[in-house]
Amino acid sequence: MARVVVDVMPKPEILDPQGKAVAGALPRLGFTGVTEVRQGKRFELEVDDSVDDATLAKIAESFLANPVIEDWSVRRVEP
Amino acid sequence: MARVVVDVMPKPEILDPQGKAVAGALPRLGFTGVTEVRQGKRFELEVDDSVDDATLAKIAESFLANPVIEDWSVRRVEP
Amino acid sequence: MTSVSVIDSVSQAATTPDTPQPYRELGLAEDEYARIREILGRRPTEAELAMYSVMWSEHCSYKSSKVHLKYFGETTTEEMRAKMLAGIGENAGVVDIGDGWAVTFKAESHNHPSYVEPYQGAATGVGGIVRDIMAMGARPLAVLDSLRFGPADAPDTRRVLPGVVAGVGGYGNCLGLPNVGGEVVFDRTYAGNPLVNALCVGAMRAEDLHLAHASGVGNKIILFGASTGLDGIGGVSVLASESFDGDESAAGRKKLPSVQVGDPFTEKVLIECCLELFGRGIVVGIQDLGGAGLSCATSELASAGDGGMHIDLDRVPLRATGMTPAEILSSESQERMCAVVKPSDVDEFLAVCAKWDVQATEIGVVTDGDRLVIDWHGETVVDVPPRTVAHEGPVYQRPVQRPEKQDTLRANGSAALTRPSGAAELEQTLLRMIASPNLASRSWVTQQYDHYVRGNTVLAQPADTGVVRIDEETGRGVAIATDCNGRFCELDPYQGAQLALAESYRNVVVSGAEPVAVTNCLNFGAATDPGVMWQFQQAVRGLADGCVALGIPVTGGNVSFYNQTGDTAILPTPVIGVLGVLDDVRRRIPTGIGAEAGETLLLLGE
Amino acid sequence: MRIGVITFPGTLDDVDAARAVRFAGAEAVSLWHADEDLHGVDAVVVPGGFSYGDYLRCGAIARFAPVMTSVAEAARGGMPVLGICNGFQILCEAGLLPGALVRNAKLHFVCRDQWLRVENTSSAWSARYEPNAEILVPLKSGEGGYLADKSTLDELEAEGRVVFRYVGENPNGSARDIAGICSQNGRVVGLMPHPEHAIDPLTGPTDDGLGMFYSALDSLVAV
Ligand SMILES: Nc1ncnc2c1ncn2[C@@H]1O[C@H](COP(=O)(O)OP(=O)(O)O)[C@@H](O)[C@H]1O
Repeated sequence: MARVVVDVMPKPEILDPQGKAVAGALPRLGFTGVTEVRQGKRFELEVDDSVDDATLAKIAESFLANPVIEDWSVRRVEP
Repeated sequence: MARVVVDVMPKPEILDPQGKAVAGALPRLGFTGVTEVRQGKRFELEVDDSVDDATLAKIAESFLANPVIEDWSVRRVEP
Repeated sequence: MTSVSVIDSVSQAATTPDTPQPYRELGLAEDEYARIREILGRRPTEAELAMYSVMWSEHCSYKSSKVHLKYFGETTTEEMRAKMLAGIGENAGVVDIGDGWAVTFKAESHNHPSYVEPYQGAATGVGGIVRDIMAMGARPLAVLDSLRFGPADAPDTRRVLPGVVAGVGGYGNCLGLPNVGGEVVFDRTYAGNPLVNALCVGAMRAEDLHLAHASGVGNKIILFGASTGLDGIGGVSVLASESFDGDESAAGRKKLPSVQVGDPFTEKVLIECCLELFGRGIVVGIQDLGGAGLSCATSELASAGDGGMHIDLDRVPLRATGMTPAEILSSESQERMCAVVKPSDVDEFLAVCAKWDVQATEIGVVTDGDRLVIDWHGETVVDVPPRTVAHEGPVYQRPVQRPEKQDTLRANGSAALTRPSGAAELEQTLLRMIASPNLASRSWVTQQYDHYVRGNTVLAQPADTGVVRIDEETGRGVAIATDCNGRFCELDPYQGAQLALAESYRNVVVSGAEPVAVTNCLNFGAATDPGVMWQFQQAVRGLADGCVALGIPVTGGNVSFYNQTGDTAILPTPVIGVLGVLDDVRRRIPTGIGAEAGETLLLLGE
Repeated sequence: MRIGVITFPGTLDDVDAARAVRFAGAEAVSLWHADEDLHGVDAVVVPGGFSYGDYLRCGAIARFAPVMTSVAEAARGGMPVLGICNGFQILCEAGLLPGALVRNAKLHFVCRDQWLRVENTSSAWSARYEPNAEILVPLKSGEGGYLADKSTLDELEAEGRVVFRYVGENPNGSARDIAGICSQNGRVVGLMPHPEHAIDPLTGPTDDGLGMFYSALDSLVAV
């Protein structure tokens, strides 16, 4: 068994209205000094040892992310 | 300037319909061996050096996450 | 988690009468606890205590309101009852609207959860009322939502309002239920205690009406829908920590959030699955799982039926490890239903569930006798007369006292206010009025709701009334509106409730519909405050007397007490929903003037 | 003429799409997500709703349904396919149309009557309209912002594949006010607004949406 984290973030050139909304709200809540925010998704997967890195990459690329608008990265972490 | 990552995940005892849907879909797509999926959010922040860890924790706790249903963690990363 | 080593079984309870039990923490009064011991002839097990405590809560037992709500029944005449197929006492009221169609509708509050977690609180409020409608055998048709918030510019309103609106919209939109009406009102008394009342209306062929009861010895009890988890357990986690003191994992349970997360997709599939089951005629009885979860579903089904019930609790599919019987019984996990099915129909029932990818599990059977018995891995953890749990809870005659300040409040009328003099001041007043959050356009909210889905919405926002077509052939449809002005109700709760009724009634009438039934969601402060109880009593009487005058019955409703922040109660807010019928929705009357040139404007009334 | 209407778990506007097909005078055939073939239909509508709850991303799970394999094949063979709202998202996820749909710029779900300009009157689903006709149909979506990279957008414009464009205030931040596009051969069309809710003034703002369904019938007769 392994724990895998897949991070999916909007591509830098893609507008990120959610991140922008967060960045815009922070000063109103009294938090200054945050100059940029981007919001994406984080997936935590529990996978059997039979699942290799190539398969994980395929899951991320073909399913968890939409490569038209999102970048992704996969890493195995300590459980 | 520093880059900060805030991960926000649904608490373990809280239902995560999105993660459940992803986990349910994987076998149909021909990917076996993934036993659990949880889906949360990932925020990437650019912050001035004036912003200390306590402030970041407060931003995460009071704004980026709803601690009633979500856990969060903050870390500074190499830019 | 490995904490569950000792199961508090019935036999153990019989031999350990003196084990201290955390009944106070569970919200039971000393004498209520004593009564449970008396009913059972022993101390309750943990599971039984959990059941009684949730079922005897104000929310489930109506213990403070019952004596007043009786007045609805007492004042409803045979004539008013003529079209009522189900009324107060069922999951939702049902009225015959002609042509073989029956319509069911009900409102429910989800106030506190929406304050704690606005999005999920509001979303699960919609989910809960929709299941109530399904439990009558109906297809849900539309929802309305009646909302109250603190001042529009208060910081907490900024937190609560967007979440609530997104939650109502998100859940309802995902179910394919058009949102056809509601209210948004701001007043400082709702800061810290917003009101989120959701109303759902559904339709069915009159012969398909399903009532929640478990009859027929040998019939199976099937739990279907989502798995049962630790969400929404709240107060009951105190049991784990009390009885297994020193146990780390048990102590951790104490902090369980009492918030549930909704899964509208599961509910959508559950709706379609239920409708197919009803269509095949293989459902003897059905009950939704809402507040109080399985405690409520099992005891209400058994109590309303003609036999007893046996449940094997260990068969319930779980989402978390190490759950105790008490936790399983109290879990408020969403998107679950419980059905009574003939043994010969079980296979077909399960096949329909499988088609819709809905999890379904046989968890018990209707027995002869009159006990509700629940086993956990072969040991009996609950053995109770179900009526004592579901229908014979405590009843309180709380003190009722007209507040002293009422006279001063009324004396301070609008007569003393200065009137605008001259055109300029009049213009100023008008501008201020239309800019006020309570009068300004609600499109900011209503644009976030889908009112088109399923193509049967004939009138919706900004019309005074929602009108939905039920039958495409004939054009038969219903009209529905909700209203309440809490400030009127504060000045005079009797007349305030009547004004709310009259407003809602008028709204329905002007759409071209004939009003046929009334529902309500009565939101008030603390039942322990005699002044609040006076408001409540007056509002109930006002509403009931108003209904007699109009000749239409109250078919159901909901009571929500303890809406207050510190000592400040909310304005008394009896939200009234009126249902009307149109033989042909093509004859609806849209709101607004100026559709055609040369229209004549008439003012009716005094 | 038989037009298939697909139902995925969580599809909502399938009854409306079927009603629109009938209003246009064709036979509506229900297709189930698990169907292996298209039951001999002449055209397909992928309707709106929240397939699989729209969890993960709108349309991301639905595009893997068995029926979509047949739809993709038929589309390549020239069958008219219309994706409405969630259906548009599914067609983009499936690669039958370029680009992606993202959260509305203002982050709120938007339900309103929306003016559109018909910019391409040669696609299978828009031939009945006058060039540059303006039509009023409901828009109701939370993730309706159309995005694609600049070269894709330029290509769409150059090839005249922007079929519908928002008129007036852009409701969701769509690139270049794009409301709907078509495939290179003009047979596959996707749009965010809902023509199937504009077929009868009793239940919609207009009957302007019917033109799309008539167009498909015309295109089938013409073949
Ligand atoms: N304010 C009220 N007016 C009329 N009937 C009411 C009112 N409040 C509750 N009821 C009725 O009491 C019955 C018990 O309510 P129930 O459906 O068990 O409530 P809940 O859904 O909150 O558990 C229902 O038939 C309901 O219609």
